Amino acid sequence: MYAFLIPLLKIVVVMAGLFGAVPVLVYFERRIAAFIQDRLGPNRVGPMGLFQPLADAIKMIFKEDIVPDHVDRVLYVLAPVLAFVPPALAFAVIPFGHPIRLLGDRIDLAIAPAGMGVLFLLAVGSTSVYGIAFGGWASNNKFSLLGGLRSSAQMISYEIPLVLALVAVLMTAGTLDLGRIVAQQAEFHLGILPAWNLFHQPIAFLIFFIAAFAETNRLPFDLPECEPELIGGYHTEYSSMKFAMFMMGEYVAMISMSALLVTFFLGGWSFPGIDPTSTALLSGIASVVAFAAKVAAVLFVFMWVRWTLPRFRYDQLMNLGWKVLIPLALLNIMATGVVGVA
Amino acid sequence: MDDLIFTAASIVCFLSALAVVTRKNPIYSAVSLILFFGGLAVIFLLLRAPFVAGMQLIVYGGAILVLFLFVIMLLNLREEELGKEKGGRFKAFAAVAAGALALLVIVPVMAAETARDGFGPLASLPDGFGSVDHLGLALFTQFALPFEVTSVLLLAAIVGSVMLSKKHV
Amino acid sequence: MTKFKVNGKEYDAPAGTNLLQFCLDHQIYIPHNCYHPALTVAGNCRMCMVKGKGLDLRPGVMTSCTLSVREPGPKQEMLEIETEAPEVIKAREGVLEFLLINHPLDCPVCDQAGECYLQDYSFTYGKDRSRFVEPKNIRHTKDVGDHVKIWGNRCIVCTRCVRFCEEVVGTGELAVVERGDRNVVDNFPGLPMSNLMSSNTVDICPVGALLDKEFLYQARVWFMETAESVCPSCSVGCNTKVDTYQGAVKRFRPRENQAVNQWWMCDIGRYNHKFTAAPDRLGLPKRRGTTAAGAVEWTRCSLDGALGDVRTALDRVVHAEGGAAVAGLASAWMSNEELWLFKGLMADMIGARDLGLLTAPDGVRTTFKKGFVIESDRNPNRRGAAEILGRAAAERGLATVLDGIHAGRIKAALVIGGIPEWAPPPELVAALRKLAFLAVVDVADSPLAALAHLVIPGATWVEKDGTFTNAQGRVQRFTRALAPPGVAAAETELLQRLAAASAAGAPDATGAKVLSAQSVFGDLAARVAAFAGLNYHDIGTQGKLLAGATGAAAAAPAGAAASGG
Amino acid sequence: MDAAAPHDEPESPPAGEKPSLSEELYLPEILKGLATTFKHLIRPEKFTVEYPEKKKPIPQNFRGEHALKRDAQGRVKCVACFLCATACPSECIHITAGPTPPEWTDREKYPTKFEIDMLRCIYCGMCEEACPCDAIELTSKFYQVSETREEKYFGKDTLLRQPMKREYPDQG
Repeated sequence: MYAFLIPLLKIVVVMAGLFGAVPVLVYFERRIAAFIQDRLGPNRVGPMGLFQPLADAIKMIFKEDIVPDHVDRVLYVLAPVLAFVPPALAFAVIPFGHPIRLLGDRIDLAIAPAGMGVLFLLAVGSTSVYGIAFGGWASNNKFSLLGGLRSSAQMISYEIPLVLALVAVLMTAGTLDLGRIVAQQAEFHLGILPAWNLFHQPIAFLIFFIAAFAETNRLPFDLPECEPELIGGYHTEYSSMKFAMFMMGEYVAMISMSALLVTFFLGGWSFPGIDPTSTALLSGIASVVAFAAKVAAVLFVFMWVRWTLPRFRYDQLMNLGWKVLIPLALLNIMATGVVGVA
Repeated sequence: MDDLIFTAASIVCFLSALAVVTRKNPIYSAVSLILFFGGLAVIFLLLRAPFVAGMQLIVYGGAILVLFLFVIMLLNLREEELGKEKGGRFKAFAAVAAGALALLVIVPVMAAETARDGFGPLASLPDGFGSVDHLGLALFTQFALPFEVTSVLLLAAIVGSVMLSKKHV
Repeated sequence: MTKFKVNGKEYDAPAGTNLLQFCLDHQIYIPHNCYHPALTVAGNCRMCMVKGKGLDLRPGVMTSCTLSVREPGPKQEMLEIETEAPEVIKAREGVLEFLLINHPLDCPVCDQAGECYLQDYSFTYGKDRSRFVEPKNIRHTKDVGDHVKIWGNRCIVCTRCVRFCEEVVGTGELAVVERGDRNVVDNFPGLPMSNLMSSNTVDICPVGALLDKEFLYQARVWFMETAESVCPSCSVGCNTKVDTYQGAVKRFRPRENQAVNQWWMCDIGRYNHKFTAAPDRLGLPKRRGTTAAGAVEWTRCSLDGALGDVRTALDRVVHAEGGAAVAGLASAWMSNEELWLFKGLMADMIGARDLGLLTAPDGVRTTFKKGFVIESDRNPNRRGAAEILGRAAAERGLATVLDGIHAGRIKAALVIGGIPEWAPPPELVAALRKLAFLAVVDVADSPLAALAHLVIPGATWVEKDGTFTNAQGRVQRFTRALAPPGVAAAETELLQRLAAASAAGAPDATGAKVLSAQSVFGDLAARVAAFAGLNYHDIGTQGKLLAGATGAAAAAPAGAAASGG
Repeated sequence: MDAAAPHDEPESPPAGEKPSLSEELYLPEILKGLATTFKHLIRPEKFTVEYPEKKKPIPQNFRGEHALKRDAQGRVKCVACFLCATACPSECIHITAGPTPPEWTDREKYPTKFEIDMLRCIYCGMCEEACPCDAIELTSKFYQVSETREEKYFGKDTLLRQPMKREYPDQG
């Protein structure tokens, strides 16, 4: 009974944190966008507009849920779910704190600490394209279809450099266990410099970072839904909560990607001052806070970049992916191998 | 627990595989195929082969089927373009052919398995079976030649398709 | 023929031809106010200045309306004029400046704006400001007749109206009173301009001095749409223009046709349009029923349903009791095409034996000094009805039908072609009341419609295309200026859909292909001897005479007016 | 430039300056851009005018809702000449003219009805230009809210009630 309760509790806490973060992110996205453009942004609902996401959510819930006549109903309804579930699933294996000992039991601060965690991430990540592709096709609308197809092509293309970048990291780490990857990064070089993979694998970090933007369809790679060309892209025909689920899927994907980036390159939950070998509750909480803070910082960069860079053209996007990132990632793997052998 | 999961995964696999060949709309066939690969990945996991399971999803579920869908969606066949159902004779022939193919798989498996002590538990596996290290070692030592030959074959296929699709070289 | 030159180009014309009229007829425009081809030349507006030489003319500019073509004497040069020479332009500018001295600058509120000679000339020859600083003369604004009001300030004393009343009407109510710069048109004391042609003075007034009291402030002329039509108010068939604005008839104007109405139309016809926008116009078919209490109750129904029911009812009576039990009454207000379709439907398809013609009662025949006539026959197409339905049916058909009803022989009837604002004779009402089935196609809720079991809305002549045959035997076209109200349709369409409604009674008449008036007229011309050789297109704007018609029965032909043009 | 390029790359840079190495690498330039946007992010002054509380001054020649002007005696100035309706490109002015009451000695024609379909109006101001009596004017009123379409069909009363340009409180 007790053994069953702990994972359940972890699931509830993590998912609640995840979904709770989405409206906060929406709020910050709007405020940051406004500030960067010398505007004020939402500041009417509640103090400093803090209840704006609540108003948005209520609006979304009460909007009429339209299913157009000409759509393929099964896939049309399935698509928002598929867009939303895979990014959320990724959190199943991400360690968000070091293990703690509670009531005499050792508890890993990850929902399912699996030895093959990276494989699981990649498998789940590879299915995230379907939500958008189905949404685009099922809408039975040429703009949606084009958006969906662009998105699938973009995601497959950028998945390759993403995985190749990770391969280099895995080569240095020598394991597929995310917990161990993080634990390795908790050490220090020369006593001060944290042993983050960012410093071991700067090129892999850069490739992963760029590919992460493309994988989450964020600007400057938001071609599947670029308004001047495709109206709304794959979610043109969606309304109400179905539309909201696409939006939430996008933000959850952003959080997952940031979490992965933090886990693989920025030392995960580790932070100078936190003893990785400790199993104390307080230290555990500190590690969770460190993890969240890092993720938040990466999320800020996501937004910051969005309001700085213009959108790529589709051929430029493909050129960057296939002609620059993939060869670069392959070279990186080779270099890593050579250094590792030497 | 394993039996329960295996039963569920097999049912999913069976039904989705059936749907792949019975759906008229190719999109639904492809969707069913994705579902089938999902079930297959679960069965691989049960067989203590997580790497193969992962690859199953990443390569087949995530990449190849997306390309399938790409083509189907771009063609975007409408009801009338799909044409009429083929006649009963064609279907009967297809069923017979499929049955024969199934026998080709089932008979050797049954023969091989019953030659040993039936469907026993997978307890007797060596430690680390199916892990990346294990697989990597096997591929790059014992099976290095077949592995490299296969990669050359794939390379030839890639070069060939590029040749075919380019109008003038 | 005499040779002369205009702007260096040589022309030929009979001696005595008015030079201004000749230039106007040959696309050489010379501005003019007081000249009108129907009236004697007054030469008082001084706008039609040209530079002339030759003959015994003194050098300089002179009015072209007073010049006529003459053979030069033995020592004289050929007559030669220039219409756009610099001194001519200067003279016109000067004249215009004088005309505008006392003319108010009230174009925005003047109803003539848009069709005002003075406005046009000011645009071409006027200065943008007046050099005249003294206060303008104020003259009277008053009613001068039943339909006409004068704004003395705007009058340029061209005397067109005075000459019109004198020469064309022969009553001479108007005169120029006062002297010098206080000159203005007025009627003789105690003699209001109440002749039946008085409203024509509004048309010929070149400025906004004489205006129509009924059209006053109704619409700006540039907003109106114009259709060429024919007046139905008497059998002369004056050619008219129908001006409409925002889907309503605003005014009628005469259209020149020397063989019929010269330039004019009478006040009776001109003001006979109010029924087109009357509140009792029918827009939807209606069916008579009875309430539980026994009172009459009308229910609206669809046009298809009503037409199908009419056809079914008539066919049923013919089937049960033979063609003698069904009668059809058309009116002399229907076009030739409608009468032809009516005859085809009732006599040939349904098999009715008796057809009759309804006519508006006769009025008084009036002849004016210069030959313009108002006929006593107040129907536009009695001649056409006689040719198409046959003389017997047109003259005695109605009596036969009434007798048949009273004798109990006729059980059902179709009455079509409502005469607007017409009081049907009591004996007709009494007879129709006896019928087992009566269908009425009318434009308004008339006494006849009140008797009907089914009422179908028709169109007035401004709402459809067609031809009338006037008393001379001249076939003249009128064109659609407006859409009929509601689902009402031209009788040509209603009759064709009645014909298409199946005899079995299925109320489906929607799919029927409806021929245009032009096509129906083609059929008519091919099948009725009197119309042989006529063609809808060739009728044109001036009409064509029936085969064998002399054209003598109406207005005196243009002979009397020929001196003008 | 090689005129006979076998295929033209869409992203080929325009003839002229060759991009420098840092521009070709993108990354330094992107970082520069990020620095710029960050400066704006932390910049305190913003351009937003918080509308209902603060209002921007409306320029003198702003074209808002129409007003019909009154003369010294408070009567409508319009003489129903239809020139505004004639000039109107969207045909949204509907006037019905009529003779003035007998006590109006200065003119004989005035609008018995004067309606503007504000939903059709494009606020071009041609009516104002065309008016010979300066009777119609486009005011500075721009907050045009109504709950029904009928309310946007302004009649003579509504138009006569509109504030005049110079009386408008927001006028600087």
